[in-house]
Amino acid sequence: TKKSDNDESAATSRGPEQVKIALIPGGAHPYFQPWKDAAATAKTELKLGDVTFNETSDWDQTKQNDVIKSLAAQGYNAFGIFGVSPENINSTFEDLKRQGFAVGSLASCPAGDVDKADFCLSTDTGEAAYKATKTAIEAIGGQGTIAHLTGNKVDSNTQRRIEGVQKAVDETGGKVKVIQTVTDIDTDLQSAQKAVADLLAAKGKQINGIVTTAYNPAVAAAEGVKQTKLPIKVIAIDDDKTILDGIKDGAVAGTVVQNPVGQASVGSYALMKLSGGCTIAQPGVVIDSGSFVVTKANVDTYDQERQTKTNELKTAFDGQYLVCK
Amino acid sequence: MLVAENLIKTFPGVRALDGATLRVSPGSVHALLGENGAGKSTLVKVLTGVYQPDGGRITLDGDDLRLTGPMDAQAAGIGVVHQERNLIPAFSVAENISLHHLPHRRGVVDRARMRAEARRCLGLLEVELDPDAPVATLSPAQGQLVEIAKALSLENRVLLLDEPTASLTGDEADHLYAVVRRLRDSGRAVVLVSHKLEEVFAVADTLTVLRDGRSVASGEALAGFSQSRVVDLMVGRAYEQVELARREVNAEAVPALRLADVATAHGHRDVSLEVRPGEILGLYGLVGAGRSELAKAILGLGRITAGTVEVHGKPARIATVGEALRRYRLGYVTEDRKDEGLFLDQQVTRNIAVTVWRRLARLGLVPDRAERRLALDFVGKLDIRISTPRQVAGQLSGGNQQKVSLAKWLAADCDILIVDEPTVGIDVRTKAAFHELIAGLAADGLALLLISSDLPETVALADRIAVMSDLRIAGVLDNDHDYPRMSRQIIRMIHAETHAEAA
Amino acid sequence: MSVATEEGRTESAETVRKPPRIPWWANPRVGLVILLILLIALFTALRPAFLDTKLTLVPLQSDISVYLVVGLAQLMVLSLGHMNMAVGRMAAMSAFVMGLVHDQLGAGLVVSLLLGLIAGGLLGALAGLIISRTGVNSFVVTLAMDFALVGLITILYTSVTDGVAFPTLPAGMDALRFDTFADYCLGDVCGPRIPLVVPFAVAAALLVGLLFRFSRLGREMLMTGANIKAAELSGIPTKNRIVQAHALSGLIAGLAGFLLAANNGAFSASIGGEFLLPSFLAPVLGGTLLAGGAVSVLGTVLGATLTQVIYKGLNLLQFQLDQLQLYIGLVLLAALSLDRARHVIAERRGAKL
Amino acid sequence: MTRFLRTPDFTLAAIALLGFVVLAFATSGNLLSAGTLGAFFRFLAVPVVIGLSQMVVLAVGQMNLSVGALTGFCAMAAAWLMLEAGLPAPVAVLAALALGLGVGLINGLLVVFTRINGFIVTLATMTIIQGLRYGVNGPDTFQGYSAGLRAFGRASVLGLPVVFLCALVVAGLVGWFFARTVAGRRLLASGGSPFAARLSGISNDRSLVVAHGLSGLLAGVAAVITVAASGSVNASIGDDLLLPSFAAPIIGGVALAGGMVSVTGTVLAAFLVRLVDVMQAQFGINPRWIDLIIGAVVLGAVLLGTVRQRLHDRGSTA
Ligand SMILES: Nc1ncnc2c1ncn2[C@@H]1O[C@H](COP(=O)(O)OP(=O)(O)OP(=O)(O)O)[C@@H](O)[C@H]1O
Ligand SMILES: Nc1ncnc2c1ncn2[C@@H]1O[C@H](COP(=O)(O)OP(=O)(O)OP(=O)(O)O)[C@@H](O)[C@H]1O
Ligand SMILES: [Mg+2]
Ligand SMILES: [Mg+2]
Repeated sequence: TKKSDNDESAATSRGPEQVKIALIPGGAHPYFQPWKDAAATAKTELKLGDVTFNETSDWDQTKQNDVIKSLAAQGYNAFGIFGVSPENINSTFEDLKRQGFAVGSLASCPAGDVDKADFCLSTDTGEAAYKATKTAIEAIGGQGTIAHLTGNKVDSNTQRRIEGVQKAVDETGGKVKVIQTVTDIDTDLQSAQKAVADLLAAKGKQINGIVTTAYNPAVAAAEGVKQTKLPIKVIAIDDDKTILDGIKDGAVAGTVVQNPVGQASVGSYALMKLSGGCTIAQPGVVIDSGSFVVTKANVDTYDQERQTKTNELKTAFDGQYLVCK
Repeated sequence: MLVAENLIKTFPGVRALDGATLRVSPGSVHALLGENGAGKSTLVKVLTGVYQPDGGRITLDGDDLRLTGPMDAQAAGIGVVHQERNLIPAFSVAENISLHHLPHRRGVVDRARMRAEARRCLGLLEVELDPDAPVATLSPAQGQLVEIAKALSLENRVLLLDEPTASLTGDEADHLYAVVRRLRDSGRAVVLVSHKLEEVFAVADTLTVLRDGRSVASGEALAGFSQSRVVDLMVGRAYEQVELARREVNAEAVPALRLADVATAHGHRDVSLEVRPGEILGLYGLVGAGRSELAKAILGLGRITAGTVEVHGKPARIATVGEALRRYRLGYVTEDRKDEGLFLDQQVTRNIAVTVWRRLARLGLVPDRAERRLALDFVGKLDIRISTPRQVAGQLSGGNQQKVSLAKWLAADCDILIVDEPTVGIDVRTKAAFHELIAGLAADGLALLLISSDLPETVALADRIAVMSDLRIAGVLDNDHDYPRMSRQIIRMIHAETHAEAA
Repeated sequence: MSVATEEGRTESAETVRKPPRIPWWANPRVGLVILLILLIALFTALRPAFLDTKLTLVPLQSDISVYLVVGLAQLMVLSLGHMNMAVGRMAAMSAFVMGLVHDQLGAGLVVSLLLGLIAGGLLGALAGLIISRTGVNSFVVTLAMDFALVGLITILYTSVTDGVAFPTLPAGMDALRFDTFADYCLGDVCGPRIPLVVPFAVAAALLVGLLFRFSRLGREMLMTGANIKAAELSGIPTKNRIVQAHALSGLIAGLAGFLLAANNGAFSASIGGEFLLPSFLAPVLGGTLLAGGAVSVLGTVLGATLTQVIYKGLNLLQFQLDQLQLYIGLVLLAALSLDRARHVIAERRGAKL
Repeated sequence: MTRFLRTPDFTLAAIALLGFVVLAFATSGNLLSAGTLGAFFRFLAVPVVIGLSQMVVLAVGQMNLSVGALTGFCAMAAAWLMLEAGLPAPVAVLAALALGLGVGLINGLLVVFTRINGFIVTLATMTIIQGLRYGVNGPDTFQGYSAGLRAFGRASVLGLPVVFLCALVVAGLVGWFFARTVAGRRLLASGGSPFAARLSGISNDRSLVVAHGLSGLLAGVAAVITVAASGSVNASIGDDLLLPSFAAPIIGGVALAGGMVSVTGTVLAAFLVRLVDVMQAQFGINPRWIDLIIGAVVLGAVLLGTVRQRLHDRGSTA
């Protein structure tokens, strides 16, 4: 006979000082660095028991699960997670939920239509890729060819990005074509540089724009185009210093930035509320944390726009997504 | 004067040297004798810094000698040829010869000087070898010669030779002994380890006999000993060789193994042979005559291009040794035990039992106890000196390794057995025991093809002798066991063949 | 100078002396056990949560199970002195077949598992076949196979699913993932807190141990690894043994893929991506050589346990990424050096026996 | 010359040449345009050097799992020295080489003194080095260091990138080292038959240390090439080098057991793999198929080699 296992998942209500939040990215990546500060800020502002940031999972789902369990063993009771493998992460969420923890899926949603976390606060990757491609199309004058450089092909986020790019291209009614999609070059900078050099050597003259939807390809593309002096418009991703510098000196035509700070701070806020007895109105709800096109024109001011979005998100949680007694 | 006193060397579970003493004077050839596993090679290795002794002392001209490694021995002027080959296969002859002191100019190898040195050393042995040929392409005998040349390359005061002639032909051995005499006459000391007592008595001046790691004679003049007295000392009791019982072979019986006009990819032509059950057919020839290659071709390891092989009267197509064993109960004891015969890192029991697992296995599982009993049975029969049944084959003395590779095939329970140079490096007493065993197998109805370059052995054991020369059968003789006459006939046959070739 | 008097010859039975007594602590496996105990004590002292059954010990057992099986898959071919660079991808292909059979044909857990294992075995056999027939280095063949499979796996997943994973799991996989024997009770007696995946790994280890220790097949594989020429000349069908060892390697890799899918909760293309190094680490730590001819299953068990314990312990100590990696390497080195020192002392004592 | 025709190197060379010519035609000459050729060879430099770095330890029967991480670490260290410590490029380059050599020597000493399997030792040092590599600058990218160094990385002579020529020179030196110097011969002797080498008075321990040291030094060279040629480095550098470092020498015919090297084989194998890379870019092959193709090409190349060898053996014995 099997014991019933619902005996422990009864939600407990914790005061803010009892809430210990763990923010867990998929691995070491510049994108997540703002989480570190946001975590510290959240801790002091919300007077939480603790907020930690742990990037040791090394882009391996098994290791990430280990890290999560270790943190749980350490007494952390609310989790904001970027799942390494969107396909598998629901199981991890389910596991945590069974133990009565508040769980937010941050910066990436599980693959498929089901989300076992309380909520998913992430960039709509398809939408961001769409915006990036739109920007690229605009930059090349609405006509020509673009190449798309991205990351791990066995990842559903990558599939969404490819779809997003395609959508924007389709809208031009054939005036713009995707000449090539290069995947799997986000693992390390060298592969990205090599791939960019080969691509430019083979088709540099036919390419008008490059859309990159992963970090290493973005750095490599900016550098590669600058070196070959080809008139190619590069659309990068995120706002790492190297990329912002590129925008300022013209090597990069634009970038699509996401909202990591918002994800971490609003995510922490929501996790605190959920731990404190609130429930989510629509479990598994997907919330876009926003994506913003940055070009030379708004490179110094885009952050205000982003902060506005962050504040909106917080209000939306209070008024819309959370149900508190 | 090199003196080693009361040397003690213990390996886990066995005391290889137990107070051995050796005194060698300049200007003499000193024989170091003993049964397989008596500790001769261990003594040689202690004297050349390969092993550090656990007790005892070594002096050279009265000065204490501390050998912490092979380099120290070289520095002290002690050269050595070990029993096992120690050449680097991928390196050239010349480079192997001068490996311990590669001539160089500011770190860059001086090839011209290296070649010259190799030519000089090979010249001493009157061997013609291309100094640039990789050692891997040489025959075992040639490798042995390179090894000896290497020891000669240094201006040594003492030269230790451990079984230097095991794989050499008579001529090559004669050259070597001429060099040994020359070295002696120029005032060097030479220590010679060998199981070929005739050679030892022809060249040595003094002797040491080891038994179970102890010296039972050390430093006496050889002149005062007879061969049988030496054997008695080695064995530890009065030892008398037993005459082999005569067997009758049924000449009418269907041959167990028959070759008819076989040609091979290796170059054999028109080879016809037959071995009947209960018969020992000796296959004699000089090194390189093509006997081993013929055996390998029969077993599917070489290609047969024409002719037929029949087993018990039926044509046989053998592709692998496994098939030969399974289908035809035909076994082959290889000549090269280190590379092809033994699993040096595996336990002795497994080495012996490997051919019988198929027979012992129940539901695919091998009962440990039966395996061990069977293996230890052969350890006893062949008097294999092991310290524990778990000992790995690589730790056995040279002769005992040879016995293990024999035991493996004796255990396999075959109808037909091809044995290739079975008694190389085996001591006198064990050799006799082995001969008895082989004769006994034949008496039990086994068909045996005995490939041997040891003429006395062939004449003692075989019922008929096939002589192979230059990839052909020069003739087949009925053996009347009269050694002088048989050997004359055989040698004449080989010569006739080479003459015919030249004409 | 003396001539010894004739003595009675020592009988051969006497020369087979009793095995030398090697101190129990000189056994390399014992060294690993001691290390494990020390590390566990250390981690527990630093972080009592290390002994938390639910959050540490149970997941630890699941992880050990997966990496033990991965190690066993590599161990199979290490016995030959070969390598299987495609362990991860064979696991992924095998998992794909399991997912496919369930998803498309609606097969249950057992059928899916079996068919998946067979697929893994066939892939392994294919590698073995190429190696044994062409004589090309196993490293090259399996590396090439790994490349080929990476491509194939994504192609297959994207053609039968809308992503890179199967959306459903056979019934029972969830139990494997979440349950321990403590969840199953007969009256008042419940099982121990051992996850359900553990018996799979234990069974695999026992079978592999049995294979190498007692079966003709396993022993002949070892002999093939020890000296392939001599093995061939001893009548061992070495080519078949090579194919069989690789097939078993593929099959066991498939099992590892299954266990990981159970632990992670999906049959996905990313399974096995991180198997390669751990697959070598566990057996080699346990004393198996890359040269072939000798394997240690118990060592592999301990090697897998040791690495996971180190990993888990350091995780609990919550280092930053750079420090974590630093300490993993240092602990590994320090631990092994200690083990080595113990070995040297044992050797010295042994020589004086 | 006839001897060369029979070697596996010749098979590889023939395949490489054939592949190159076919690709040149298939791209209607685009492959031969300056830009393409430059990119082709510039990114061949690191695979060649890293393959040699692995080959050196394979020669003594060891493995070095830390080559990739070490390359990344040295690259990050060099960039740090230029950007944060403000040292001139030549100093940074020398420091990177010294760092590689030093870490390699430590690997070797650890192997010798602990007697732990080299595989495990370098696996452990690999994780340590990965930690250090990350520690230099976290996940962020270094960019904009010495213009001179970057110009060097982009310079070319007669259409061939200077970094590639450097790699060839390094390969030549390594080949010469193993073929002609006493130290090189000793390494090979130790690798081929350690016991025989010991009996000839060669210290196997010293060989191990030298081999690991040399391997580390070559990783340092790879790092310098990376820093110069790429213009930006971060903690991910070196992550994709481990497998290629083994693949090049082994496809090139170097045995894992030790005792032999093949510099030409290693260079040619790296060339072949690079050819496949470029083919993907030129034809825009679906990346999903590319791995399949690499697998097939590698296997095909090696198979062809064995078939040739067999035919040759048969021809000579018949
Ligand atoms: N490395 C080793 N480890 C363990 N035992 C060893 C080792 N080397 C030799 N022995 C043992 O020491 C004993 C003496 O061996 P040794 O090789 O000196 O004999 P030997 O007199 O040369 O015999 P042979 O005539 O057969 O060559 C044997 O019992 C052998 O098993
Ligand atoms: N002169 C030689 N040069 C190189 N290799 C040789 C030479 N003679 C023989 N060999 C090789 O030595 C091995 C043994 O020779 P083979 O089988 O032809 O003769 P055999 O009669 O069995 O002589 P042996 O008594 O040496 O075994 C073979 O591999 C053969 O190719
Ligand atoms: Mg001996
Ligand atoms: Mg022969």
